[in-house]
Amino acid sequence: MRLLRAGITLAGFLLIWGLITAILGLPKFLLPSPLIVAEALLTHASLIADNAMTTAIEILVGLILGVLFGMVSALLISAYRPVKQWVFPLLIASQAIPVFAIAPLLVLWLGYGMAPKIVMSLLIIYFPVTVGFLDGLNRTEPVWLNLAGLLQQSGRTGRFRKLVNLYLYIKIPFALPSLASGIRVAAAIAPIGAVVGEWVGASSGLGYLMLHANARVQTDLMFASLLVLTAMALLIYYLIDALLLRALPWLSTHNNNTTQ
Amino acid sequence: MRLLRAGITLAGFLLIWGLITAILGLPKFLLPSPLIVAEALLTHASLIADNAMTTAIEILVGLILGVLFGMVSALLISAYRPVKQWVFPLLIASQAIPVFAIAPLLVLWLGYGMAPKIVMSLLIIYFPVTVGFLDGLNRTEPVWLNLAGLLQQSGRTGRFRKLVNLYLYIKIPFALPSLASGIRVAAAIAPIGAVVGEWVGASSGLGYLMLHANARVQTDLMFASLLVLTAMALLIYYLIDALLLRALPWLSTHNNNTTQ
Amino acid sequence: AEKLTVLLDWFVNPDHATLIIADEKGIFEKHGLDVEMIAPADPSAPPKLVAAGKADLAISYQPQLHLQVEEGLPVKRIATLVATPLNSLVVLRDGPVKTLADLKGKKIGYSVGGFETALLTAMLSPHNISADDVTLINVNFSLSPSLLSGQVDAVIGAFRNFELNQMDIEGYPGRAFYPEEEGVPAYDELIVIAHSDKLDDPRLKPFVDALEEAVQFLVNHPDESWKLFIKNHKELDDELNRRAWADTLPRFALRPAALDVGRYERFAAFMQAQGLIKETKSADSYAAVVN
Amino acid sequence: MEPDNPTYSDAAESMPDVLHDQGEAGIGVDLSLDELVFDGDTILSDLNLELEPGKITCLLGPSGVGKSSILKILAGFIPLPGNSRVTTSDGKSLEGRLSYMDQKDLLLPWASVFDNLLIGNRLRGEIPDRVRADRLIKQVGLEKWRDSRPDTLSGGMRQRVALARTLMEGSSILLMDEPFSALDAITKFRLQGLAARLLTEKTVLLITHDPMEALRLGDVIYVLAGHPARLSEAIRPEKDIPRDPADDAFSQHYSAIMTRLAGETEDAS
Amino acid sequence: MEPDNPTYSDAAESMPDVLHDQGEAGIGVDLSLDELVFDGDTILSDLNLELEPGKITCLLGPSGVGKSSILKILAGFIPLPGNSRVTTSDGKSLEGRLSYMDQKDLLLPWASVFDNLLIGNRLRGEIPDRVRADRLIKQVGLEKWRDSRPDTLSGGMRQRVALARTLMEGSSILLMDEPFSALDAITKFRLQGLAARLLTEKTVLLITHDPMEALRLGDVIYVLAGHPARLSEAIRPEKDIPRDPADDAFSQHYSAIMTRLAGETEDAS
Ligand SMILES: Nc1ncnc2c1ncn2[C@@H]1O[C@H](COP(=O)(O)OP(=O)(O)OP(=O)(O)O)[C@@H](O)[C@H]1O
Ligand SMILES: Nc1ncnc2c1ncn2[C@@H]1O[C@H](COP(=O)(O)OP(=O)(O)OP(=O)(O)O)[C@@H](O)[C@H]1O
Ligand SMILES: [Mg+2]
Ligand SMILES: [Mg+2]
Repeated sequence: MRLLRAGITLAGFLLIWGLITAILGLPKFLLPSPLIVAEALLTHASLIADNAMTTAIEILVGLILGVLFGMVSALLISAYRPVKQWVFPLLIASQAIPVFAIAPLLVLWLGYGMAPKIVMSLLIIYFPVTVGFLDGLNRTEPVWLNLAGLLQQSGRTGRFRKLVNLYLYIKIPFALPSLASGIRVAAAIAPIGAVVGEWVGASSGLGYLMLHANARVQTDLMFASLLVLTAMALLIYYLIDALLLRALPWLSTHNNNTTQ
Repeated sequence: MRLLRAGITLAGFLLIWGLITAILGLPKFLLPSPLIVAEALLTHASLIADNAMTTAIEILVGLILGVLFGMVSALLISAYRPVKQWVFPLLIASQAIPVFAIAPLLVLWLGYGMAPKIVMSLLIIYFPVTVGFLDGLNRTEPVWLNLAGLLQQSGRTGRFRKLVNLYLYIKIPFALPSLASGIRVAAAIAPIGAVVGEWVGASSGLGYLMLHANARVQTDLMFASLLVLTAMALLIYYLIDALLLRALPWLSTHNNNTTQ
Repeated sequence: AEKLTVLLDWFVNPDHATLIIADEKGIFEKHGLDVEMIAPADPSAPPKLVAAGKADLAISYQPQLHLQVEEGLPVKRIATLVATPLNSLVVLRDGPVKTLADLKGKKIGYSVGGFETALLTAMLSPHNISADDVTLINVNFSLSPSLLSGQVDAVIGAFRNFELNQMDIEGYPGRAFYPEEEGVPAYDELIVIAHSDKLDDPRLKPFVDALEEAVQFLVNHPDESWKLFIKNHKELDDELNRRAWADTLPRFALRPAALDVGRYERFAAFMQAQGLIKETKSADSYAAVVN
Repeated sequence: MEPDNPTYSDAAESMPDVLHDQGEAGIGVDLSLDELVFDGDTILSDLNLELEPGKITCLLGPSGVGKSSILKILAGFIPLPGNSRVTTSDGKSLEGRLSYMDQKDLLLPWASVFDNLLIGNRLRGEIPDRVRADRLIKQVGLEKWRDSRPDTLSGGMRQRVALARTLMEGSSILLMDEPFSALDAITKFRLQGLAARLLTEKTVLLITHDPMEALRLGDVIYVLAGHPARLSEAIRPEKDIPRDPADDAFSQHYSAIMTRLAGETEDAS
Repeated sequence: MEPDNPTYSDAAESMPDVLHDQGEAGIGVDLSLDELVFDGDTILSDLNLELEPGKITCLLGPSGVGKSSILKILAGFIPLPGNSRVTTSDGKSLEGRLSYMDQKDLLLPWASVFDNLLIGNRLRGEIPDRVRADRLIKQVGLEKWRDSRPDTLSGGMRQRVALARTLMEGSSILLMDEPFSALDAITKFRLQGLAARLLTEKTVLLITHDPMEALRLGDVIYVLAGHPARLSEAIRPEKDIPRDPADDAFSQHYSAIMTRLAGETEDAS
């Protein structure tokens, strides 16, 4: 059912796109018609597939690391006020840095391999996760903190262990919906994260292929790559969405119509 | 107090930056020392100020429109299932499109004025707002929906008016914290949104200035612009954060230590 | 073989024919070199990385070189790949602009800040048009689209071997005004630069020798060279690149190592006159001959 | 909110106790439930509950037996199970004639007491009946907290707000789930009196755990017990409500209720 | 969670009713409160409350008078106002010796009944006492719902989980805010009995609105009333708990409580 709907959306989208190119008579290098793009997709199938592979790996690594780093950052920031006060502004500042401004630095320090790409896509992916999770962690209702604090008073373990348990059993579960929200945003922007990462310098990947095609005005190849990238974006988003819904069953109550 | 801390963070950051350039002996064209950048900041003060003005306006317009559009999108998507099913995938797909791929199209349709920049930054800014708000709207607890539905049964107004009231008095207030979370992410990425918008084509703005300086190997000017951009990013983030905290007073209960 | 890293200025295209042929034909290998070519997404990054010692060589442009040296980058040209300007000011052939004088009050797009705007000013000043008489727009990624869509009336920075062909193929033929015919001194478009403190690197001489051998093969066997060129770059095998290839052939430097001292000093003086650099230097501050 | 109105309290005092409600006379409601199953467990089966028009029906029963579920079925929150029916004495649908008070207070956390009372008006797009709201706030003893947010109220005060909100609606049929459970004996007594006055002519289903409350307010009293739960026979105390449950006349009713509760509790939990 | 253990229920049955709790004998607690002000309104002033060691102290009072606030002050949720002190009979701090049951049930929405009982163990990093948890779940009559999430339980069932969680801790001092308010008479009676058994030797402060409950369980009974609220003199019914409140001997206590509640309610609301 969902797949069918996705197919219809896709078809409608292609139709509108085809109509635009046909009616407006746009030249191929501005907006190639779907047919031309399909042709390019077939002609360059293996090229695109190879590059898509690279990007897929970057997206996955970027997402996994981004979510992990984001969660760790949010936990550290929420648990240690000083971290929030001193380090958080740097994180926000990092969001305003255009890739070309620090690309030479990244290459200098990390070389031309995967590393600088991952760092760049990390910077982009992990921020929504951090902010989402952090917001959730900070919103734990005080009654729960009071109660948990009281329950912990009689414990014999150390302060740190108690803090860990407080997060594990109270704060993190309450923050999961917000985290899920952040991960959703991250999943949607992960592909562009990987592409931006490839701008640091790459020799493969869809972003590389697109830049390349763009530089050499192979608009058909560019749009073919873009199409594949977009398909990957959708796939990843809905995959992660489905995973999140499974992971947080007590939130999906609103799907059936029975009550609390 | 907050300002003092911001000042100290800034000072520490500058110190580390200075140390990096000094100890690693990084050449000026890779990472100019804070002193050199400060000098460039002074020399080019009026140039930077002029361009910062443009970017500031773009950020503001982008943010306002992005938040508005994001909210409207989320409302439409949540209120009308078909919109969610057919249009939402397009929104996600839009997140995967690199700017250079559609820059020519944007230019073709919108020219080189403010419009394409605003559209680009919109695309970037509005997504976290949409997803955040949408998640919040979808998470309204069923008891509340049940209760509201019952309260509305005896009303004599039309279906549409009732739907509006349901959102106005129940769903939206409950979703505000999630919206706030989304707006926070949007505020942090708004500056890069504006800069990316300027890449489509511009004759002023900090992004333009940075590209320009980068091409002319004026690394000092580039970093000076970057510094100003970052400062703007921080300013905007904390301003919006403060605004949000004021706007949602019943959420800040966790700041004082009294209970529920 | 000795490893040597070369950062290209941009993705592989016919302008890089000399390098690609040298590689594909095994000429580098013959000279004991194992050359790795890396394409960046930002043409201004490679010189910085060479200056920082992160790569051995980079492909850049002569006008950029003057700016780099002015800003203190320790780099020097050691070879030339394309010995004439490729840059040009392009308008639509059937458009209202017939001469440069018609550009008064028009919008002009460019993609790289700094040099291109200066180039334009120099080309326009004989026609009594100053920078204030035209609107300059940085169109970044989309030179020809901006022209074709009518958002600008002319673009500077279009490559005569490339954008002109592209517009022609699409059915919107363009007209080019060549800087070197409009009062701008001729310059080397594509050059190889190295770190100025490492000019005695023993790998440089074999590299330049290999380029010379490659360019000779290139002009002697253009069709065979084309086949070699696309052998590992299938995505370049299209009408546009074929035409660009043909148009680029006569522009390759046949003596890559040779240095025209006058050309560098002349151009430095031009740059200074345009206010792009503060002081001119002797040619050997910009370029060297390796041996 | 409202401009300071010096005459407001006088105005409220001089008004009749029962403000203009829906003009309908009592409506009888009949629920005939085939079975209610949660997660494979049959909670209720083969149950027939009749709410007499204009009467207060009290429902008692052990914890977890299914009282609230019945209320939610009537309110439409749990979809009517197959083969089950809700019929009314006038043949019209229940829609728009019901008020419901949940076991939890369900106050809007961002809204003041006053605004919580007006939420029904607002949701329906009507002009808020501020006078009625102020009067009800006064009647439940919360005029000092009129502009306070729920998180600054005590549990009992929140329950009183929820009660006031339910009475605010003026519906002909009221479903109330333990409306006085968080109140002290005296406040409870006063509010039971208030409810009895405001609910004359209304058809009410009231869940309670307090047999005294049932005896004081209930025209008809049912005990729900067993697994799956069944309704006891109706207990119909004499006299008009509100009664004095301490009255010796009711002690046999009291022990009847207790016996029925006790007899079945052992099975239920 | 736990592996299926066929011998579990037998094991639980054969165990003594009171499992190993903190070994301390009852600890006396003395709260001397200067004044408690919320938003400029003085709720409590000049109040001295003594919890006798090993006894159950019941606190009654009109809705919104400040009972829960006293509990929260003792639990440390409301910071001790200036010039106020909490002292214990053994001079040591209260820290780590308190259990608290809120007026709301405060169950973790994602955790099963069983996991909600173990949350204390888990938070303290101890090995979860599954046997004790299972035993308490059985004692409050919820073994069938051991693995259910709170949102599938009825209000009274949730309250019983919260009660079980509080008893789970085995602390020497217990603060309980209306622990039986959502239960029917019979279940309430059984659980009061359970509490009385499990709470022997413990120092307990129990808030209730039910004078019968206070008479059944309270060694000492206080009524809090007035504005700002003051404590009545202590009422100390004879006999050991749990008592039978229907006993005629207590009727004068009952009316004493009601008089104090009634006398002051008029002022309070
Ligand atoms: N966080 C708070 N902020 C402001 N006022 C509060 C707060 N908490 C309680 N109050 C006020 O303190 C008073 C006492 O509240 P408390 O919860 O102690 O009452 P209570 O005796 O437990 O009542 P109930 O029997 O209804 O639970 C009330 O008037 C309430 O409005
Ligand atoms: N959403 C649900 N999902 C699964 N089971 C539910 C759900 N709601 C209620 N139940 C079950 O239905 C039974 C009856 O619940 P209900 O809330 O009707 O009890 P009640 O009679 O109101 O009890 P109380 O007096 O404790 O409020 C309980 O066993 C409960 O576990
Ligand atoms: Mg119930
Ligand atoms: Mg209370």
